Amino acid sequence: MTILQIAALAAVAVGGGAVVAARDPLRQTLVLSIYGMALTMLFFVFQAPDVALSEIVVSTVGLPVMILLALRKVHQHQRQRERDRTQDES
Amino acid sequence: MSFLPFAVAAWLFLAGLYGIVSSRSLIRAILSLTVVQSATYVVLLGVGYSKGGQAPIFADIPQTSKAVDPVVQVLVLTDVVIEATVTAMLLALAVQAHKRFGSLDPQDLRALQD
Amino acid sequence: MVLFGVAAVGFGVVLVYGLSGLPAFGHYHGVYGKVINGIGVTERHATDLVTALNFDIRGFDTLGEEFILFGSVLGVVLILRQMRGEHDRPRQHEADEHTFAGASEALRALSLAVIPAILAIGIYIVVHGQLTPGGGFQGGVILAAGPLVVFLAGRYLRMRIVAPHTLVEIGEAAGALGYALVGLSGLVLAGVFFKNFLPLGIAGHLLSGGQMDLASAAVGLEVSGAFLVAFGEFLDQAMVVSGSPRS
Amino acid sequence: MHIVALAVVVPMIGAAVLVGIRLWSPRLLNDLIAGGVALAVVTLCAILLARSAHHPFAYWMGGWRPNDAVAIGISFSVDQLGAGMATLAAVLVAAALIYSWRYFDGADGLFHALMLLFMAAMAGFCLTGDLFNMLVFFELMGAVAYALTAYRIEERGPLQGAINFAISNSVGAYAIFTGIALLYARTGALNMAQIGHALDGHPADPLVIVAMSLLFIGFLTKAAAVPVHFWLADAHAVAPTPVCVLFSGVMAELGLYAVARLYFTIFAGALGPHAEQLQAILVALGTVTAIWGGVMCYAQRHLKRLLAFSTISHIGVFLCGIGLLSPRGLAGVATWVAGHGLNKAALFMLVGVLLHRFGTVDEFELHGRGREIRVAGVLFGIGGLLLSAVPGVTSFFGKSLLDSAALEAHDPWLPAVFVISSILTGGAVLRVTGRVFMGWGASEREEDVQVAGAAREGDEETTRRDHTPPLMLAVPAVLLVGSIVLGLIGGVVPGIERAAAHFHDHAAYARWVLRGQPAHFVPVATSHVEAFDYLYAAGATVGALALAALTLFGYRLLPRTPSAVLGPPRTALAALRRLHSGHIGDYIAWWTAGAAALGGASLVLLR
Repeated sequence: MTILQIAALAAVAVGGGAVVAARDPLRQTLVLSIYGMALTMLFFVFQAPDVALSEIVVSTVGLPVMILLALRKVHQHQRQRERDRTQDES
Repeated sequence: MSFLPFAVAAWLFLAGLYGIVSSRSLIRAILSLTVVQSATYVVLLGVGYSKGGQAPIFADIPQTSKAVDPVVQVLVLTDVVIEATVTAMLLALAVQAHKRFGSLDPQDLRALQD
Repeated sequence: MVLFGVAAVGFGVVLVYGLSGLPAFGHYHGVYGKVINGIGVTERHATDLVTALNFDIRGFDTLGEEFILFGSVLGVVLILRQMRGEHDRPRQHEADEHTFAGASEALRALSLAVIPAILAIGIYIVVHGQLTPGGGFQGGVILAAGPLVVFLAGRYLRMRIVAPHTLVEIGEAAGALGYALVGLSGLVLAGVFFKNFLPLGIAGHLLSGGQMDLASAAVGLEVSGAFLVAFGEFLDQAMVVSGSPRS
Repeated sequence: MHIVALAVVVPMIGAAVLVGIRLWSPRLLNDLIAGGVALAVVTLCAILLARSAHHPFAYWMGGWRPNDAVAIGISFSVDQLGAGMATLAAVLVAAALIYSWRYFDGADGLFHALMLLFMAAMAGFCLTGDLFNMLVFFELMGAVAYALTAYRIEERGPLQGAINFAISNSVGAYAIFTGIALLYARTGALNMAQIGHALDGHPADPLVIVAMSLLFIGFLTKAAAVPVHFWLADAHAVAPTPVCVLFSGVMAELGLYAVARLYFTIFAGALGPHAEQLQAILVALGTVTAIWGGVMCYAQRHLKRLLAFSTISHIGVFLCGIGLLSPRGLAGVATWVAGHGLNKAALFMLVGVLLHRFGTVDEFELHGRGREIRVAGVLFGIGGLLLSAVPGVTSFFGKSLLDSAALEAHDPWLPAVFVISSILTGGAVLRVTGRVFMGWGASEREEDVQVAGAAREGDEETTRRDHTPPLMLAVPAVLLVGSIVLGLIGGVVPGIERAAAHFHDHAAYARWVLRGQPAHFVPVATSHVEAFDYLYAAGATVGALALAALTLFGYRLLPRTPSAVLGPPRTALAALRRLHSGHIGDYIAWWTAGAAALGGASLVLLR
């Protein structure tokens, strides 16, 4: 096992833990992208360039866009509810 | 040392499960699910790797050179696609659930109870 | 939580116990991979064996995979469809004026200039699947990123013009259908489902590997369509102001 | 036998076409395309069923035949039980599509396309001979099923049900993935026959045992065995009725089919010496599931949830039958699954009729209102009797086979478990028949505190109608007739016994798949139903009737019963209900516990 492989494995182990540990969804999305990068590196050093290419397009283009849009929708919705509530009170 | 990839995989599987169990937000549960899934990538690619092997692409290397197992890579490719699709669908469900329940906390997402 | 703690320890022990039976890392010599590495180039004239497996030898798995993507995107469309009480379309001014904070004119121009490059890379990756890493899936996602950049440049409605719902959805369906038809052509023209029915060409050339190019193109169409449909649905959600009863 | 690929690809093409034209095509065209494709697939599966009767065969995709018994491509390995399951699935999809003709509005092609994909996934899952390909179809089935569960996005129940379903099943799928990786590392193969062949003759070590546990727990998640069953009641109770028909009628059973298929093709050789211990584990799991599901079924007032728990109870019974690991047990399960699938589908359709008419599925709110639709009442009562395996019907023959298989395996108490399950589930449905369609019993649960939350929430229709389309009654009627007579047709039950014996033959499977040798099976002695079986089964039906009657008419006695008698069971039931919390975190904690228990028990007992 080469140093590169060990380093990539360590990065993946830490990254996976960080995704689970992050509490704030926005920060978690960011951590997930970084985790995707770590996985991509791991796939490269495991001699799997096809998989690495897939992982990088999914973890940089595919998922974050959808997660961020979903979060935006949720926040927007939350703000609206709060607005409604303050209107009720006034 | 040669057990390291598989130890990492077991760790990812359990960490992801912990993330789902302890999650107070659906989004966090969904992202933790992708961590569980990434455990399967690590196991599969770890299994197929052979020492000193090249990527199974014979464009620039002679056909007789030693290469890693291509089959597991195809399995992982399928796995990555599944990850993207299942996550997309779960996110859509989460958006819709937030509309109906006004919350993403699994504590509050209970319509049917016994 | 206590239950999970105990269970996780147990499950962890089981997992590690099982995984410890694996051959040591780097010492794997499976017969299947060997056989494939042996026949891929000689019998399929493809230099990227992962693609050869993906679109020919185990092309049937990819059929299932494409339809997982297709079915999930249908699911996203179904789940995010507009219900009564929600506005149909974003209000024109709100949506078109949407910009990411600080998206200056220069940034917009730059983003738009990037698009041709993205599309070129996407197509390159799709058609070189059998030669070098990449193929329909990877290229397809990159292709889907093109119209997305239009949105990042702050033009939501413009993106809708570049990639309208209907067209994208039909493209996706056509891609999925196309991949199924590649398999069916094998049955009709070569006598077995998914059997190669095109000349294999010379290994290393662009049009080598027989049906792989066709399959890869169909997958590229399907994947870029699928991701665009999903992006579009999420975008619509994020842009539409949900109508509460009072507004 | 090229049609074997068509059974999967035709519905896929149909779905793609439906989506491509969905913005223009009228409802009628969608119905015609979907119905036509469904009937075509039924025909294809029936042909496969007939063709594989004596000669199971393998079809290699892309013409990649095995090279010296090393599989290169993906095979569809078609034998009669697999083709039979595919046929059952196709019949139920066709029935559900016909039923939904007059049931839903505004489904604009998406619903039809998803149903066709569901059909393709189930057919592929039953026919494939490749382990990874099986997982691909498992995921396809899952993806489509999550979307269909959430069909009514304006309600809360479907969203919650779909989320719990998707997360639980995805975790199960990742366990399967890991199991496949372990087996691939050991054998270098993905074809089930080849994996099994490679494992033969070696004693099972921890890797093989853990791989088996991971694969089984993954597929049991789909089948909903305790304690990985929690998602099922949430999802099956809220999906649109035509979808419930498929979920309970065949999808859950497919999880068990996979367990049986994997055991007999892959593990039977390696674990053969430990079959008795594995038998104990599976039978224990099945017994707990059968009783748990039965009790929860009886305790429901939300009719769809009641039927969902009855499915869990039956899954438990079937798991016991498979766990006996004998051809006769397998034959009993296969027979019963056929009868149960048609019957459960019909029952869900009848609940759909109530929902369509009255806008609720709450047993007490519907008290006596079902008198308006007598036909439905009669059918529902028949369904309840069939659920208790009344003598002479298909499920009865399955049950008799299971009883004799249990006695052969020296588990004399197992038939009692089957009877308890029959009494509880049959009794619950008969109770509903009495209360809803006859107006018997209490109109509001007087004896009990309000437990069940508003059962109206999560329903798909809330408007009242005064007319029920005859088609909605005709389809369940046909299915019920099928469920009654299937076992009576000459040669069907002996045929299933023969098919089960072939399915059971580990060595022959490897030969006909990998070497293409025609299979030569030893003739099977088929069993006979004795008079005693009739008496015994009649007892179960009488028990179910008595239980229903006791609940309907005996509730007035309750206040006079000393609380010491009622207290403990009530507390236990309340605790059981609390476990079904609807919280996905709890479910995953239970999943982990289930995986740890199955894996741990296997590691300890199978060494």
